[in-house]
Amino acid sequence: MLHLVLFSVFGLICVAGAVNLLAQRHPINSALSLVVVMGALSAEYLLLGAEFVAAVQVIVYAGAIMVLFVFVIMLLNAGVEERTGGSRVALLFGVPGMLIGSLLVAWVLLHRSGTEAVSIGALPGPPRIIGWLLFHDFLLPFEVTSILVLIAIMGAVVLAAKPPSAAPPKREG
Amino acid sequence: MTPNLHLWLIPVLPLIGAAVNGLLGKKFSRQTVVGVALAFCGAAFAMALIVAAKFGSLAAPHIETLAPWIRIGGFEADFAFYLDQLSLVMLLVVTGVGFLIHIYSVGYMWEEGGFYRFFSYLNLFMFFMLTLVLASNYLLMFIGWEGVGLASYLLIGFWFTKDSAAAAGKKAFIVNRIGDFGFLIALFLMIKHFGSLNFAEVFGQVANHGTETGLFTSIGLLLLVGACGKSAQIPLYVWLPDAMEGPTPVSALIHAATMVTAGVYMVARSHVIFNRAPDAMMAVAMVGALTALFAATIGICQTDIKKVLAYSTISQLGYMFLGCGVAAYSAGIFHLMTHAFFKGLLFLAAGSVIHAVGGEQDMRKMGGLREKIPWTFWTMTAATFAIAGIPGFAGFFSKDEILWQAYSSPHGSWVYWALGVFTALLTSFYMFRLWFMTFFGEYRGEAERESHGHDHSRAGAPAPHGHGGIHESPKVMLAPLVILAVLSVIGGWIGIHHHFENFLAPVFESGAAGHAEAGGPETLLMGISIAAALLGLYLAYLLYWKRPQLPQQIAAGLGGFYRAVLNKYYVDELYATLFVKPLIAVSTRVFWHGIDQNIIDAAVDNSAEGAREVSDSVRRMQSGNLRSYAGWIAAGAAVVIVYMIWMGSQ
Amino acid sequence: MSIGTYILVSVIKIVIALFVLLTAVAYSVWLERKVVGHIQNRWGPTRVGPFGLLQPMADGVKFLFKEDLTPPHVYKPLYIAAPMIAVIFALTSIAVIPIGNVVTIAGLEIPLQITDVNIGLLIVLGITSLGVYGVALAGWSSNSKYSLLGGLRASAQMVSYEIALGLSLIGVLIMSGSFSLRAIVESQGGHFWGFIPRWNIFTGQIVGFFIYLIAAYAETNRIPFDLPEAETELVAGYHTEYSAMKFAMFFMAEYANMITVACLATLLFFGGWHGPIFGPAILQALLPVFWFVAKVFVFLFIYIWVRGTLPRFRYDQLMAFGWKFLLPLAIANLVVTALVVAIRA
Amino acid sequence: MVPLAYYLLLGAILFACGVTGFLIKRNIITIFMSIELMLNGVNLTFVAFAAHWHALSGQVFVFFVMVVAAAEAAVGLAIIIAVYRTRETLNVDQVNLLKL
Repeated sequence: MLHLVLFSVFGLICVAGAVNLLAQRHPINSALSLVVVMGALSAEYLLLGAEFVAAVQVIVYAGAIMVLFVFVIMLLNAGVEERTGGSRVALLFGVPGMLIGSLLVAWVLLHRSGTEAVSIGALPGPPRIIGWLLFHDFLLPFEVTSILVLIAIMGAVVLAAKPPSAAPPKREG
Repeated sequence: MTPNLHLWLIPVLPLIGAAVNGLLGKKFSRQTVVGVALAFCGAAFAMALIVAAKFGSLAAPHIETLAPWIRIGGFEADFAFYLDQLSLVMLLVVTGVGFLIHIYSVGYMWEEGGFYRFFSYLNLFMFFMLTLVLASNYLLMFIGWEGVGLASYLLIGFWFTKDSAAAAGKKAFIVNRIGDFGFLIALFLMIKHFGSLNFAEVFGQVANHGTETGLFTSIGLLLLVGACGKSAQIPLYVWLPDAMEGPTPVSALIHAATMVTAGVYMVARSHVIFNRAPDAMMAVAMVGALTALFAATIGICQTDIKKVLAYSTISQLGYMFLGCGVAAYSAGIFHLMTHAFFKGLLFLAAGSVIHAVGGEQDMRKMGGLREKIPWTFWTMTAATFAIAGIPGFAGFFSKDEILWQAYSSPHGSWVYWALGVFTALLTSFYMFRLWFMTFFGEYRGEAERESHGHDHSRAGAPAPHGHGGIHESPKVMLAPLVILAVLSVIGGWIGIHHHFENFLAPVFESGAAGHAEAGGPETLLMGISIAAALLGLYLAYLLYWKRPQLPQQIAAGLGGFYRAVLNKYYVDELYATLFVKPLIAVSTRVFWHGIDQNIIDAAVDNSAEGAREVSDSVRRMQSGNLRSYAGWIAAGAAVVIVYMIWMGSQ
Repeated sequence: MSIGTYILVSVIKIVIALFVLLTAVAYSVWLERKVVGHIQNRWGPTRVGPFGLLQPMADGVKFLFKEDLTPPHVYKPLYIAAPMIAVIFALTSIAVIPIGNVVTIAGLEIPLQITDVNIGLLIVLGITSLGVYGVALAGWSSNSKYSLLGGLRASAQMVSYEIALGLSLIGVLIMSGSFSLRAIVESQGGHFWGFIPRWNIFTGQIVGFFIYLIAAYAETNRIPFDLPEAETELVAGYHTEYSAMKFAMFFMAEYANMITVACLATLLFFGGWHGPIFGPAILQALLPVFWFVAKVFVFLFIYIWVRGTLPRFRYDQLMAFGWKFLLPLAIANLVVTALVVAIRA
Repeated sequence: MVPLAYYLLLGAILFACGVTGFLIKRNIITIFMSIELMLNGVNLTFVAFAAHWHALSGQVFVFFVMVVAAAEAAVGLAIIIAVYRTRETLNVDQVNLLKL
């Protein structure tokens, strides 16, 4: 019972945050909503027993990635979203498609999947075992991912660095 | 356990030389280019000598497999090399003569542009020729076969800025392709019926087959077509005279001594098949005999020194085919070897003459060179005597052997013999004609040119020397001449008492002993052929030394026939009318305008047009708006989800 | 322990911890002013109470009663929320920090810690990494160029140094094999040869310790890394536009963070509450707490000492130092530690 | 006791919100955040399935997703900065040169 209550509370926070992300017109509000979603998700992970994942979720997602977003929003001084004429395709095909897809998935999840319940703290994920998995069963993906990160870092540096010729940015029509 | 001789090194060494010179030669000095080319070619020759020295202790045939090449199902073709008495002889001839001609080329080509290119091609030719000779299956042989064609094409067109050279190169290549077509079909037949192209397996199966004339005759005839192309036999000989556009050492090496004999080698190699296909064999003999005669008659009237030698080559190749055609393979190969010596020498000496008179090739403008270029004269004399069949010289032994076999062999007949002897008379005549016109009498060229180039200088690529006048060639050119002259004299002596034939006997599974005691008729026939040779000498002496005005009178008397011979019987024109023009017409109308433009191009154009039209309507999807793209993705994902759920509910 | 008792004990612990922490914050401000005063050859606060000991009270009262200015053109919701975020995250991290052994009071075994979770260290790291939002949002929502620059600097600096900080801690984690702060402290019990304590700093983590200390100074925006508030350049950086209680919150957050950092340094590198234990039972119960507090005090003193001594870095120097020196050094330390542990195992 | 389906449903809702955000938001940074939202939804299903099947690999996958998300954020934000430098806008409707 307690489990269900906690799940519902944090789940509602999640959904509220997600909806708020959509509703807000200023990107910084959206970013903070997303931080809230991530915090609540971290709590959901704790409920599932994945304490290490929960901690890393907070540290990496909320504490680093989202800080980066906020940083960029501040750097570019992003303002309130403009109301420009959107894409008809997105509204005519995308949104209905998304709705159909999610409704179908929801229907399937509620009717087709079994009713097995997950108990609180169902699968503790101690860091020691996760580390063991990472460095044994998933060694190759791990190394590949590390190379990916290295490339991403270099790419980000190259992309964001000002071009050496200090030519003024071109204004295109 | 047979010793590993590393046979693969023999072809690969020149290949390395070709690669080094071809890729880096542009930066090298001439000395370096020469060093590289001679080193690798000489190394191949040395290897060949080592192999020859060890040959006695080998169990022939000796097969070495370097690496697997094609292995599909039961069919196998490997990079494997096959060494027996036949390929050993070819190996020595190719590397030996090739090496000498390399040395000669150093002097001959020294002033030319594209020096490195020339030696790279020459080494490349050596690689392919050695591959051809050493191959242990028809497929590898075919690679070499095609490769020498390529090298020949490149070298004929060496002065590619000259139209006639480029055209001659193309002609050689295309005519050769016709022959290769026959060769290829023969290979397909072999694969179909024997499931293999390895000499050992094919011949083993053929030997077990007994006489099944249809199949063997077709394979034999098709192989003959291939051989005709490569060895310039009727009807595919037309490319060889034109091939004289190439530099003279090339003519000597490729178009006299080695490549053109590949056909003979191939026929001899396939003797197992021919032995069981008498009809094909008869075709070989007839082609050979007719070509010999036909080319000899043309040779009589030619005035270009190299053209004379070219027709002489065709004629001599005819002899070799005649030899093979009467199952006297060892005689054919014997003539192949001596021919390599004296014809190589003739070309080299002719090159030396051309060099001396400053690029002139017309014999009517030579004369009296005997005193001025004595070394060239004496070596040329040895070669002329050899080819004319004067007793004691190399050509005599081999030609006589062929003539005797043509008469006495079970496959032979007196007709072949008669044609052969008449051809011998003609050969002797036109060779001595060349000899007299070039070296005797008065010098008929323009007096003391200030500068001269080589045989291509007429085409406007002059290579002026600092020294004028008629002069002897440098030592680097004379040394090969002398060596080959010695070989032209003594090269035939190994044929005495059938030594050579006995050496090759294990290959051709023929008893050589049968001929040994047939003394009476052989001596008689020998006498007749000697007489023919001497008669030719006398006639040439009469016409071109004693009474030089006589040839014009005879020519005038013969009228139309003379003109026909002078114009090579209008064969080129005939081919142009019969094949080339219709082919061009058909290609233009049907293949170009019809198929290519209306079907292939139209298909491409229309599909492009169609794609463009479809794109015109679809490209609105690509609005450049990120959210539109996202919309499409979402819609697509929805479709996938619907499909998956629908499939899952089935 | 019944659920009721559990909640009761927890509430009591929370109240005590908060009270102690806030007092400590207040008096570390006093300490700072006093020490820096002496370093600069001044007296520091002297008027309010003996040695100015009542100065924090006076400050608090002043903050409470000053007018709370809200400049125009600020983005109000975040302007108000930012100091709260800062102070909340600063105070929360104390929850998992143990200050002593398990003691038995009235038959109940009570750990001197609000809660012991087995990923305690990660929680501290997570909470401190969230603390940057307070600074960044304050800078942005003030709608002032100084504040914005301060906020930008703070977020970039904290994200950068967090990496070095985390990596320096992993060495300790490898040595102790646990994320639980209590377990980490317990793994440092005992002595070498009877007198050198088995603290992590003496077992090879001295490099890690200094990396941690430097990175932590940057994380708490203290001199020599106080670029976000560099008063000579940015007036007061991210809290330029704040006044009264909101400003006080930032102040509290900064000092609370300092205390957290000092606690962590003590726990991870200096053996936590380990120290000579002697005397009667009551003393034996209290001595560990004393040792802990003493060590934390030393670290706070060093903080202040550094502030009074070192000049401020330039911003590019700060970044270059963090990425090009500290980070590689931290990685090297990690690799060496891992190798040593692996070889010993 | 919470049925597994609830967790999955929560993940699906988050994912759907992300998709919707991608479709309706105009600010490129917000769109980027929508992507992060989708990734988070997926992560939740990973952890839920890990608990359901008692396989820790599910949790390991979450780490990979996080690392990829971090890399993506670094590169993506750098691209956004570069785009902003040349186009001086963050509105995706106005960044539409790549067409036709």
